[in-house]
Amino acid sequence: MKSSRSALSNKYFKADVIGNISLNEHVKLLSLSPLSVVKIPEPGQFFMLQAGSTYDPLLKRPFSIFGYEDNMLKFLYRIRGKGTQAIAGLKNGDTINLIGPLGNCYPEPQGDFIAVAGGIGIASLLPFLKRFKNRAYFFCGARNKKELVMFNETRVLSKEVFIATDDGSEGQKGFVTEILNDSLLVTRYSLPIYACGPNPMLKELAGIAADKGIKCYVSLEEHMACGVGACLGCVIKTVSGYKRVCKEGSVFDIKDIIWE
Amino acid sequence: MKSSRSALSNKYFKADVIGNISLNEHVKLLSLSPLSVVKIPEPGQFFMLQAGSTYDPLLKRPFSIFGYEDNMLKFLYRIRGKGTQAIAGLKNGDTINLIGPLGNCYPEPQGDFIAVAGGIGIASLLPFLKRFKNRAYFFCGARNKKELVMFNETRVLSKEVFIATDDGSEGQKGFVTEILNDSLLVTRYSLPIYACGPNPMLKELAGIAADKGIKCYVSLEEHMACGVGACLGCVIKTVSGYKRVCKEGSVFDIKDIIWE
Amino acid sequence: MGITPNLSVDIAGLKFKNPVMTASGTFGYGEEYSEFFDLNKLGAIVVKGLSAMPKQGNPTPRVVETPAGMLNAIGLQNIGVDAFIKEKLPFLRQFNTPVIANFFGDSVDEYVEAVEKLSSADGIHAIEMNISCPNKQAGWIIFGTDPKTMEHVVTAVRKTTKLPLIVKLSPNVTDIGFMAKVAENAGADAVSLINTITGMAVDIKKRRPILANNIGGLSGPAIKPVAVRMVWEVCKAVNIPVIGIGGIMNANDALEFLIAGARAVAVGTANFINPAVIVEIIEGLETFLKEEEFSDINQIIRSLKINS
Amino acid sequence: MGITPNLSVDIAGLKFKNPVMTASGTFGYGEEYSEFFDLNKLGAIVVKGLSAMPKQGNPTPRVVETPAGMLNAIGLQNIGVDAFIKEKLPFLRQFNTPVIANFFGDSVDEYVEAVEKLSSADGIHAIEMNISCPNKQAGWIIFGTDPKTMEHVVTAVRKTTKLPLIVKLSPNVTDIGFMAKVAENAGADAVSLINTITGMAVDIKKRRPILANNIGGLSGPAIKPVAVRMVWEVCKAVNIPVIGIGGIMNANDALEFLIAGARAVAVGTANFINPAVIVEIIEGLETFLKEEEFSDINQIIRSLKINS
Ligand SMILES: Cc1cc2nc3c(=O)[nH]c(=O)nc-3n(C[C@H](O)[C@H](O)[C@H](O)COP(=O)(O)OP(=O)(O)OC[C@H]3O[C@@H](n4cnc5c(N)ncnc54)[C@H](O)[C@@H]3O)c2cc1C
Ligand SMILES: Cc1cc2nc3c(=O)[nH]c(=O)nc-3n(C[C@H](O)[C@H](O)[C@H](O)COP(=O)(O)OP(=O)(O)OC[C@H]3O[C@@H](n4cnc5c(N)ncnc54)[C@H](O)[C@@H]3O)c2cc1C
Ligand SMILES: Cc1cc2nc3c(=O)[nH]c(=O)nc-3n(C[C@H](O)[C@H](O)[C@H](O)COP(=O)(O)O)c2cc1C
Ligand SMILES: Cc1cc2nc3c(=O)[nH]c(=O)nc-3n(C[C@H](O)[C@H](O)[C@H](O)COP(=O)(O)O)c2cc1C
Ligand code: FES
Ligand code: FES
Repeated sequence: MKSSRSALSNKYFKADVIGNISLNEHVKLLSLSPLSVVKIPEPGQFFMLQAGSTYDPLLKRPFSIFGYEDNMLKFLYRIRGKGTQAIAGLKNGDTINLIGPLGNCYPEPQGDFIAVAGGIGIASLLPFLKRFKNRAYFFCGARNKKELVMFNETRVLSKEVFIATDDGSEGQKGFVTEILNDSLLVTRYSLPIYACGPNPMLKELAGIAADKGIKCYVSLEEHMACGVGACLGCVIKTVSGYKRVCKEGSVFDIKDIIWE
Repeated sequence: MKSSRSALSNKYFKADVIGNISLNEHVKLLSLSPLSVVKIPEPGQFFMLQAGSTYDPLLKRPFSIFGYEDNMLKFLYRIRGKGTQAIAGLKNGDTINLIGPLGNCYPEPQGDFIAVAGGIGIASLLPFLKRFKNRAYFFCGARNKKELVMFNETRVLSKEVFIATDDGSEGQKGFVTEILNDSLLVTRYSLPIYACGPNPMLKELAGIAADKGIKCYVSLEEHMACGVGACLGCVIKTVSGYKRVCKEGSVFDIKDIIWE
Repeated sequence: MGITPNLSVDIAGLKFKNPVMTASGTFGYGEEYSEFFDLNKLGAIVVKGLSAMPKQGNPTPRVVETPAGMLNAIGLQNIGVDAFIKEKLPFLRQFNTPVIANFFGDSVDEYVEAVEKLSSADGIHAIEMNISCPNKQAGWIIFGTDPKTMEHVVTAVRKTTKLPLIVKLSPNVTDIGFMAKVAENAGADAVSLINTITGMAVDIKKRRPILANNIGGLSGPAIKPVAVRMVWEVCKAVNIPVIGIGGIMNANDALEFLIAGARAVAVGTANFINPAVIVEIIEGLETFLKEEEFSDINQIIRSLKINS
Repeated sequence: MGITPNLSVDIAGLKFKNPVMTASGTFGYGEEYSEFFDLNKLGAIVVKGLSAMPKQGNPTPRVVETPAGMLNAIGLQNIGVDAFIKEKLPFLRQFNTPVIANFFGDSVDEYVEAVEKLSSADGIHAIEMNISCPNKQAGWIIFGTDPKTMEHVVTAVRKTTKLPLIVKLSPNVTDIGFMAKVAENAGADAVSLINTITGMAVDIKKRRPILANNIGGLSGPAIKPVAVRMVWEVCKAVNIPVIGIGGIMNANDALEFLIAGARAVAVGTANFINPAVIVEIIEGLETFLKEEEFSDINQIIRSLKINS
């Protein structure tokens, strides 16, 4: 699916692959150099990336903006199915097209805040930590030490970093929500929470936030077709009806979400 | 479509790409190193090559064996549609699977013979010239000089080489069948003809062979699905009914073919 | 070769500047894609399916990818005709592009109610009737798969409105040519096809259908050969114009439909992959006409020569 | 986890060592693929469709690739039942694998004639009736798309033979569950589905259908979601076993069908891409059962939990 020039815009554009390196067995970092002017993305926004160059896979795949400096876009991604496999196969000099930036962004924090990343959720939160340097208490959950990525970066950007791994190979053993739940930051200082990660983690957070009466913003994932709000494929249930994750989200106030 | 080991055999196997170089704008040479023992192909046989790694393109593509030395398989191919595009994108170290050798082969010539290649038809004939070194009068047709590939190789392997290009940029201007038709090799010596090329060329040859009463063997092309004789997709009309190009062919005695 | 070929076509008394429209449900109410290209370029905008009352739609997952296609079970979520007219239509009126309102109901009455509202609105040029939905008054049988039910609802809608009426056919039938004929006889000014083909995908670990709705509609390149065949059959069966839909990803795909007999085409799933694909398709049609030395798109419409 | 799970299933009184067969027309008469793997491994071999008399088939092109699929219009070329019995069946009898003879006719009489011949042959374990072909005695209507015509021909065949009778359903119908029911009532011991979906591809330069036959049958991964949905519908409609077919490329695809209710599956187009794919699928089923801790494939057949 090549695109003629007249179809391109500052939200649908081509970019050259200038890096696609493995950080561990499952996670890679893709660096793109857009061939035209791009709208500057905000932390929490995402792009739809072309996956492969045929009709299988067909749809673009959504990825949070991980870095956007010097007119270069970076995406941190985990290889899952055939779409991410196709993206993992990109080599320097290849060109893909992408749509974005899309969706809303994390609201600006007043003062210090808590950031919670589960697994690849770090991709969405790192640019937020960067924007608000040294104001985050960063809680990070991963399966094990090997799966922890961007360890040093987050340390430099945060006031403090708390780590939980399923097997205890780094930080505390257990879920990141467990260490968060006991933290004075929550119980005493009621700092607002910004989170991105798997749904079970976010559900836990919803409980904690409700319990402790603190603000919590989460970036959600849903299967997407268009990414721009047209297909109504990516909705989630909220107190005011179905909302599109790609348009009204992906960042939501956790108290509005109705979990299944 | 990865294949488990138990599914592999000496006719369905994997091979590593060890070269995929451009000879001109449209033609590339693919070199494969099979990961297991392969049946030795005869000149005129072909393989079905995996094109891409998803369901689009879906079917394997047929290519004549171009070279088979030192346990290395070579294919000379012209980039046409999405299948050959996918193959053109293969890089060293990639692995594909393939089926073959398939089909029959050129019958052994008695003494000297004429070989006629149109365009990429050279891919099928070159190993035949190699097998019967210095016995071929080689007639070669191409659109223009740039499209002529394997020029030096054929010169070394043949008794004599005759070239025709559509625009006269090399050899004689016109169709290869025109220079053949006037050649003493045909009119006086009635040497048998072995040919591979586009259908219009082969039809012309059919006329020449019938006219002059000389033997002529041609390798035909048809759209293929299975390549092994199972689907009946690739038939051509012969005096004894439909025959499968992939099984009874691809090499046929030209007098048996009924042209549409 | 220098002359710009004519791309405009006439359907049901309306003139379209080119034969490429959006397929309902894949282009929202137009706003989302106006960031990507000038909507004036479109042959027509067909909006997301509307019902008399707003509709919530299905739980998620609503979409799942399949080989060269996707299944969707949005459940016809929409803001309702009233909100559409009030909140969305003013935006669409800005453009010099006909607006086609796609609509549906789960009873004949609801169809009629929706059409009444649509007919009195300003800025709707035609209506497209989605009949691939179940009739709650008749055992939830799909309107578009039963000739009698379909005839009944199309007749009722026809009586209610003077707007050009396009009936959008379901492909989930034995004889789509016959269904098209029924629609024609019941007063349709044109038919469009195909809607999605019903499909299912199973999560083998959970041993559940992936879609919350269990089944969904298949769209995308996977269905193109079926769609082209059906368009061809319908063109042989009826005298009203046909709008071809199904898996159109580029100008060549659109040409298959036009050559097979479609007077226009609508592009659905492709918008998701390339938000400006319709602009490319329009350009591609023009290029094709120039290269093949036609001066008018109508010269190639229904120009298919059948192999004998 | 160490125990090898049971893969065998019973259909129409026959025991199959595993639920994976070849789909008719994609595996010739077995010979071609015997070079690639041991045919004893197969659940069953379903051979290319046979008719009472040999049939020449269509001119070429007979096949064309489409997105994630292919169209074929072979035209049912075959050597005829007599030659099959004489020349091909002896080869197949060597294997400890049931042989299922797929057959068709273009009139009721021809079906009956083919079945008579097949029934007296040694080494045919079941017959599969292809009804996706036109009835020359009834205006070339496709047998399998008209309930009455289908009932008539299935009844006639049923009367003629004691062999287990599988009726292979056409997907080109409005209500495949109903058609399956008709087949069941007419005496089918099992149904298999889907046959190919009718499609067309157009050469836009020549403005002709690419296939010499104009239309062809769509197969391959593109149709899988439609096939799974139809298998699910048929399983709800009938009490006889169902064989699932359509776009199965690997064990996971086969599992979708089995979970949706199929007692067995047949693999078609995938053979072309990987000549030993069936061996991989059988291995894959075994691996899945082990991983999910089932001891018997029958535990997962029809285990689909519907989302409510
Ligand atoms: C707003 C948003 C931002 C995201 N940011 C990132 C990121 O920065 N890094 C990262 O690794 N992943 C991110 N994801 C998840 C990522 O999109 C999926 O992992 C990816 O689409 C999987 O594609 P696949 O073909 O490899 O997997 P498959 O499972 O084969 O995909 C099949 C289909 O399901 C969809 N799908 C599967 N998993 C998800 C999922 N979790 N969310 C949405 N759709 C899914 C795919 O898009 C595809 O249509 C994000 C998702 C969303 C919605
Ligand atoms: C026995 C045999 C040997 C061949 N040897 C060579 C060779 O050595 N070098 C070479 O460059 N080409 C060879 N060809 C032709 C080659 O197979 C096609 O060019 C190739 O399949 C085109 O695939 P595509 O996807 O790029 O083109 P597309 O046109 O996109 O293909 C669409 C479909 O048509 C089929 N198709 C298209 N053209 C042909 C054709 N000419 N013959 C058969 N099927 C076709 C494809 O396989 C595919 O299924 C051979 C063909 C045959 C039958
Ligand atoms: C997400 C989605 C939503 C759709 N919603 C509607 C709808 O509301 N009304 C309708 O008539 N068709 C609807 N359709 C069907 C499309 O208009 C079109 O007929 C179908 O998708 C086939 O075309 P395509 O392959 O180009 O997508 C929808 C399709 C998709 C993919
Ligand atoms: C080349 C080809 C030939 C076929 N011939 C027959 C046939 O003779 N009889 C029959 O009942 N089905 C025939 N079929 C249909 C297949 O058996 C199967 O139902 C269909 O292809 C769907 O399965 P698949 O997607 O796995 O190929 C044929 C299919 C193909 C692709
Ligand atoms: S992905 Fe289409 S509306 Fe969100
Ligand atoms: S390609 Fe299948 S029989 Fe030749």
